[in-house]
Amino acid sequence: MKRYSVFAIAREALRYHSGWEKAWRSPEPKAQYDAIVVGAGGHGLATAYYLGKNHGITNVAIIEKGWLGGGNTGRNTTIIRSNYLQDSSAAIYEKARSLYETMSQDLNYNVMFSPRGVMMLAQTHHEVRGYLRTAHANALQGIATEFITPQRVKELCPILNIDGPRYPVLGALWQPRGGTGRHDAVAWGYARACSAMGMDIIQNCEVKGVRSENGQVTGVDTTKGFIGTKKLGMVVAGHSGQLAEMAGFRLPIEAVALQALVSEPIKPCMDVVVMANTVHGYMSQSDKGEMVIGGGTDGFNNYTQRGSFHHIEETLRALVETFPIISRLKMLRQWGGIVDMTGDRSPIISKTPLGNCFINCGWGTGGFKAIPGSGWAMAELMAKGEPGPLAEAFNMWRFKEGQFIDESVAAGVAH
Amino acid sequence: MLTLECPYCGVKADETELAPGYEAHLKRFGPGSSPEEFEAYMFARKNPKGVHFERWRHAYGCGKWFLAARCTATLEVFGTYPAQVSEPPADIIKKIQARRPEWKSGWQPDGKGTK
Amino acid sequence: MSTRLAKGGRLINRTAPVEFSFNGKKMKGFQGDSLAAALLANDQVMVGRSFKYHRPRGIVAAGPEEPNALVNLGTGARLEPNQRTTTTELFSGLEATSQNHWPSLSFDVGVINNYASRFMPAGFYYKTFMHPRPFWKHVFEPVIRRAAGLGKAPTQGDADRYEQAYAFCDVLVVGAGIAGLKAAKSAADAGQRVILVEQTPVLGGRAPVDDTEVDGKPVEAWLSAMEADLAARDNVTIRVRTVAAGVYDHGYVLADERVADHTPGDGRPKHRLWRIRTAKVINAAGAIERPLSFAGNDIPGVMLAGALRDYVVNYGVSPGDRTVVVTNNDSAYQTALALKAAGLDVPAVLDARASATGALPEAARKAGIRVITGHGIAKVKGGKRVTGVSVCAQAGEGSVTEEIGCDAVAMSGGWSPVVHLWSHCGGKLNWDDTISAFVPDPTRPPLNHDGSAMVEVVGAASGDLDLSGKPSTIPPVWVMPQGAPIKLRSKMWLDYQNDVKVSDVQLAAREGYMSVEHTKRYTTLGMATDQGKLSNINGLAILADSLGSEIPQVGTTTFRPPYTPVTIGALAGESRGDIFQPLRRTPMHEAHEKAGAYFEPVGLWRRPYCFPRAGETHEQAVHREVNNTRNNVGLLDASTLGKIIVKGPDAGKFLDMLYTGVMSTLPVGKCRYGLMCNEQGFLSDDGVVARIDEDTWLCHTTSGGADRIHGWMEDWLQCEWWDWKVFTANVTEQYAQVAVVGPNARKLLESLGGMDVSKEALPFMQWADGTLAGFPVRVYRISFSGELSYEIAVPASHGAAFWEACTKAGKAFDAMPYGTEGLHVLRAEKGFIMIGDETDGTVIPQDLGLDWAISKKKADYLGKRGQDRSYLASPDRWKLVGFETLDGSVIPDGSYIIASGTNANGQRNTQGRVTSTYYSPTLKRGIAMGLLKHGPTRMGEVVEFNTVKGGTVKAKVRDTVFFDKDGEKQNV
Amino acid sequence: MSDPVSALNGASFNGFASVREVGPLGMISLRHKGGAALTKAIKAAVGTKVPAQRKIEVAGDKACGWMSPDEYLLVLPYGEVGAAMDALAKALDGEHHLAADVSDARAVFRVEGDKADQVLAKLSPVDFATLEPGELRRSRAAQVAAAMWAQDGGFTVVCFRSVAVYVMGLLTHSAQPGSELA
Repeated sequence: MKRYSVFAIAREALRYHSGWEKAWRSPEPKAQYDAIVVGAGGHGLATAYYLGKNHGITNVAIIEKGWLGGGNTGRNTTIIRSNYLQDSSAAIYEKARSLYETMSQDLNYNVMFSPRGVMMLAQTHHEVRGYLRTAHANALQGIATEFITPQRVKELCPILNIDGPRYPVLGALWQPRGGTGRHDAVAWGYARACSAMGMDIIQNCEVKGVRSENGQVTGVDTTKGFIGTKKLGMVVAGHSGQLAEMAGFRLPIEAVALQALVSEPIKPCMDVVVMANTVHGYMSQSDKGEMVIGGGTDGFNNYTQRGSFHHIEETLRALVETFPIISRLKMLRQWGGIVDMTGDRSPIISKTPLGNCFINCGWGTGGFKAIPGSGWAMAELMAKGEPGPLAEAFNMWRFKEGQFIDESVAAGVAH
Repeated sequence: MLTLECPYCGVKADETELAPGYEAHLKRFGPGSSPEEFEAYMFARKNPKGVHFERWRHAYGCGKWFLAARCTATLEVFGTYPAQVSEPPADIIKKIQARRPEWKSGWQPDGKGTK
Repeated sequence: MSTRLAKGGRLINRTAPVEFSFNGKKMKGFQGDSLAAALLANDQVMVGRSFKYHRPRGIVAAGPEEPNALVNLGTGARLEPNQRTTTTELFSGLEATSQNHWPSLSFDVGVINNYASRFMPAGFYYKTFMHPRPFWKHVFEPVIRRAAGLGKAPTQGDADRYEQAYAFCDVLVVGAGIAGLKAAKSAADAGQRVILVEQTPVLGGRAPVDDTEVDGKPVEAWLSAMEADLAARDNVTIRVRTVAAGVYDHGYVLADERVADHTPGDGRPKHRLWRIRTAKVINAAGAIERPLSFAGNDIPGVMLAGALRDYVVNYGVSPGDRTVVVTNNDSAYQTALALKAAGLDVPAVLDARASATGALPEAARKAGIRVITGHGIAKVKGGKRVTGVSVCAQAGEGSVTEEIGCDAVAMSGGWSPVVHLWSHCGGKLNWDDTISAFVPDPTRPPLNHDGSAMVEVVGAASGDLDLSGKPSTIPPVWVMPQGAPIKLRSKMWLDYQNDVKVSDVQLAAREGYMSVEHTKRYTTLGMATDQGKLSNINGLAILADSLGSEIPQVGTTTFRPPYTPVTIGALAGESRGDIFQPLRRTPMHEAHEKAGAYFEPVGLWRRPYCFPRAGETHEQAVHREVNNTRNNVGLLDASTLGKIIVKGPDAGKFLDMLYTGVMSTLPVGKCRYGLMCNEQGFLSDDGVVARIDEDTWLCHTTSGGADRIHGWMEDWLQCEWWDWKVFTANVTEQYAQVAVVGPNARKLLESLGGMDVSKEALPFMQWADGTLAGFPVRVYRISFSGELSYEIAVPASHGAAFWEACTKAGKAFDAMPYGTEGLHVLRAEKGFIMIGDETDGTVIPQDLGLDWAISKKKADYLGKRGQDRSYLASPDRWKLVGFETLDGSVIPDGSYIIASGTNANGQRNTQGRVTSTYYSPTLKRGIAMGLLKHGPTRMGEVVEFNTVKGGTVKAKVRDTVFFDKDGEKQNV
Repeated sequence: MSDPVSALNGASFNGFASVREVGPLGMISLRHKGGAALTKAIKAAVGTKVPAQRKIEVAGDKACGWMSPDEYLLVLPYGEVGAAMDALAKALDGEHHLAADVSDARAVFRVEGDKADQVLAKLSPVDFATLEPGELRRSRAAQVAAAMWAQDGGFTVVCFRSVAVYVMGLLTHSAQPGSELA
């Protein structure tokens, strides 16, 4: 792999950039691998990367139905944060966040991690108490967060209307080292690094069946034929249920649509990520200048990658109230993705009823921020056959015994 | 943006007049049931890419829950019917079969069901 | 030079001059002008700077596909960045400024990027700016961000208002060109309800510009007859200035009507967002002309041939005196002819095709225009304005055969049908070799709710480019000249706004970004505010060529709504300010406002948090309210409490399933506290249930829970136990409810006069109907404070009057109103749990020591099976206890109880957390409740709560009842 | 005791259509599965027949609307609710039913004028052109539940009392002069 640097660019500029090599190879599949990862999104590629980097397993194929990074990795609002409440969530998201800090250097690919800070607005007293609880939990989890005053909120984000008549801002949970990254670059950076380790990324190759013998996985049938493997990792958000069915088990998952949108680009006016959960909306400004906006999920099973438009309207009315200056901007593009929702809205990184077959799914609406941590934990699980401390709580059997990892811990409101 | 006809009041309801309720025809397992039965009832969800039976409430209307047979891959609606049944009515099954001859998945929790 | 012609201009009214300004310079146009036309009429050809290289950019198009000519429109609370001049109607007083430059349009420091463009190919930023690590956030990113972005960020809220409206029809026709008008008429003839939307202010589309005949009639005559015909019909609605922005599932179409964009401040809504449900969409949106890729094709003065013709014919504006036309198809000859007819000079038509023998080329030759076939442009000369072109053979590598001086270039690379609305919901496309374009495949349409085709396509949008039904032929010309070397290719713009060149797409392909989506994202091709309307097809043709593949194999990127950008204010609609969200008010709301209440939102309700007096902090007010309630009497507006009637022969059985306790045995006239769990077993709501008569119960829920619990009841009654005879009614809003609480409560009620509220007549946990001060009331003797307490329900229409009566009568007993925070403190002093504080969706009643409210005898209740699960039944769960800090301080809200050591992930171990923590004005110290592992067995033990600053607060474990343990005060 | 006060005390607005809050109005929510006793009870309480699906039967200042297969809305003068409740109790004695006085739980608006339907078309996903005479449509007005029917050259709109200010705000916004839809 030729290193990327400003000098390489200068050298190539002189010959009109004719000397750049392919970022990743596009090989045909071999007959047999030590491990196959199904799904070349961020999570799948990160899994493969850490299989190689942390565990020395490089005879790996990453099989992708479409184009790499084309699922939710390329459709999200690129927020990175780890200010979670529950210990297990905080651990894996903080692992991920800390890996994002050095990802550009580790991968020699600029993923533009921008620790500009993430604030979650508290707009009711109930929310204030909830975020104070998270701040206390984070203090014990080693995650730098702080509950800040409305005045500090306004300083950090001057375009915020903190005195809205309806939901004045009472404070915010602030994670200064949270931020954003360039989503496509994460997939491309991992892909380039995996390819450089000798791994095969096989795009436009759909898995049609999972084969096993004596309860152990032996390989997958694909549109490019049978490919044998000793270990199989399924990392296919949105289509986990289909793949699980091929492997003979059912998941506690529903696939629903999640939507996002961007405005036309304007000059920089917002240097933090703001999430307003009372009114359901969040927004940041991309390096291109677009306001990147997301909201809530639909409430029904849907594989079309198209959501219901009223959710976009709900999000925008919330954000116009919160950020009055966006009213005259224009929505440039809206899109949807398919997200896996589990029974407790937390992910699954788990062994499965099928031997040597592992699954990583259920990231719901929060997958992008977890990519490196998720890959790290999944690689450990696949390499050792048993979960490490990061993955342990996320096993798929926790529901049966009621051992929830519930981040949506706000039951009703008070009397 | 779905429209579903409420079988109780006959209104072709806009999605915004409805509240979704996920999988239909679940059988409740209470005290005395096995962990597997209870887990299946609470969590294991049919999440088909294709024909699905689901619950909707005409929340901004007559307030009644009803059931819909819908394709999750195309959003085609095969029909809606009242909730007071433990399996899809025969005419709905027939409509699905007419539109999806290849349809095999059953509606029962164990994957079996009328075909 | 670009100027207004002495005559012509079918859309302008020369008797109505309009003044406007551009970059502060006063200019004149006419009513009917687009802003772009008016700018051209004032010789303002250069109007902006590109996104990445800050190159000078001029007007290219005449419609929504315009990538360059975007301006900041208006100022202050009416500033609208990125406004497309080509679709902006000119109005008097319009103020526009150009974008993306500093310090000025003609001298822009950012143009340095242009000179360094060789070092900034597609995706260069992925390969650098990585060291040293902090520099990305602090140095590189800020520089990039400042250079990027387009329009000015507004600094104020929006001065205008918006609205939305619903419409229903059988057929929605999009586009009022000839094809759309015909489709509308034939649907109307068939008796269908038709809505026809047109994005411009006028009907007719392109046909009048080209002065064609329709059905044997001159186009203008045909049009006026058609307009009159449609206008006379009841079943046709025509909406101009309305863009169909997106097609969504089940025939849902969003259309954005620009009601008052051209009359700002006239009081009408700026935009109206239509939400249309239609059985069928007929897409008659026409086609968009494609640019040609030759070096310097982005220099101001290079325009689409059709657009140039629009300016001449529609607005009487000539973008140049001498225009070279360059094309690969016949349509551009119409521009040459139109220019000639307007008395302008056309030195040559360069036609990339080997021969041009159609009627139009012949007409051009006849008109004396020089036609050079087999040739194209090697390079456009000029900087901020075209000065000439170098001509070369299309087949070669760009050797210049001739130089032609000119001040405008009209280019046509063919036409792309507007397939967006067809594709939004999954309609598929075919590649049509004849016209070198993607066209809708009628056998694979987007589907409606019943599986039928939801969209139909007619006219140019279907690939029928001249509406003759005969296929036009447009051969592919993707690069000009065909063998252009890299030096030329790196000056051929594909995406003008985002500065993506032919060489960038080729680089992406070379680097393995082979999927069209990869190329788009890597190069940013098609991601600008025109969403690739001009660039996408040319770009993917280059990509296909680079990959040695065919265009249909490479495919398109996904077409996502909206077709053109939609103002966010329109999408938010009326939901702003006072009607942003419904705000639920109790009947006493105004009285609270008058009393100076500080409100808090509780769900959609607004409840008084406290009633601060002059000079008081909220905290002081709460303490005063609590003390007064304990010592005298307090009044609480409890109207928001949920009230649900459950009635029927099976109502008792039903409530026994719903609550963890037994409600069927509750005697008539009595009240009982109950808990509800979800099927997982987690506590979801609580409240007092009153037995009204033999088969009627009234269930109180939490304020936020009324609708949810009513829905929950109906869910079980309708979907599980549908044979049970139970009816429910949510009567929450029928009653205003006042809690009269404190030692003087009885005296106060007695002074109102009416029913007997003595201990004997109305003991604790009973209710009675009667009158007080003449009001019909139902009085519940229940207490959430530990005080003598009555909750009095009165019909909501009398609520305000009853509250006033209580307040007046209360004066004699030192009554004061108290708010929700006082309520919280009062209940915490008594160790009563609060849903949402002690519970968070993961807590079961057993955790809270509420086993007494769970029936051991019942075989089943909702949540019972869930609570049997090992993790919920574990003896190691955190359980509710009270805490008393050693120093009397208040434990911080949200604090955790630390345990020794760390877990496998290096996180500090915990053994519990605080759930309610207050300063108790009664006890004059901090009090708290919380969950602690094995809590009830650890009385007297000292535990440590963490603080966010790193220290801890020590507290002793105790029971949860801090005040009046024996309940003497409430039982008087 | 004072006189009953409606949610907005008769607020009104005149735009391209007129909007006014009316009431207090008597309303009873009646739940029953249907049959002869129901027919009798409704007749006794408000003097109408049992309305068909989605219909409202009007008799002078009283009416009965179909709300769902087992729910009816009885509308009558505020002062006559007590008598009507008694009549229902008598007629439905021994029958499984629920009758609740909801007069105070509602706010009622009249939207009047040639273009009254245009005011509502901005708020409710309802095809007013196909709304049948005497049809009671339950839907939403922007973000809250509402029931509406055409009557006496205008529309009657019923919503919950607590959101009366919001609904008045919506109707006022929608009826602004100059914002006619056609």
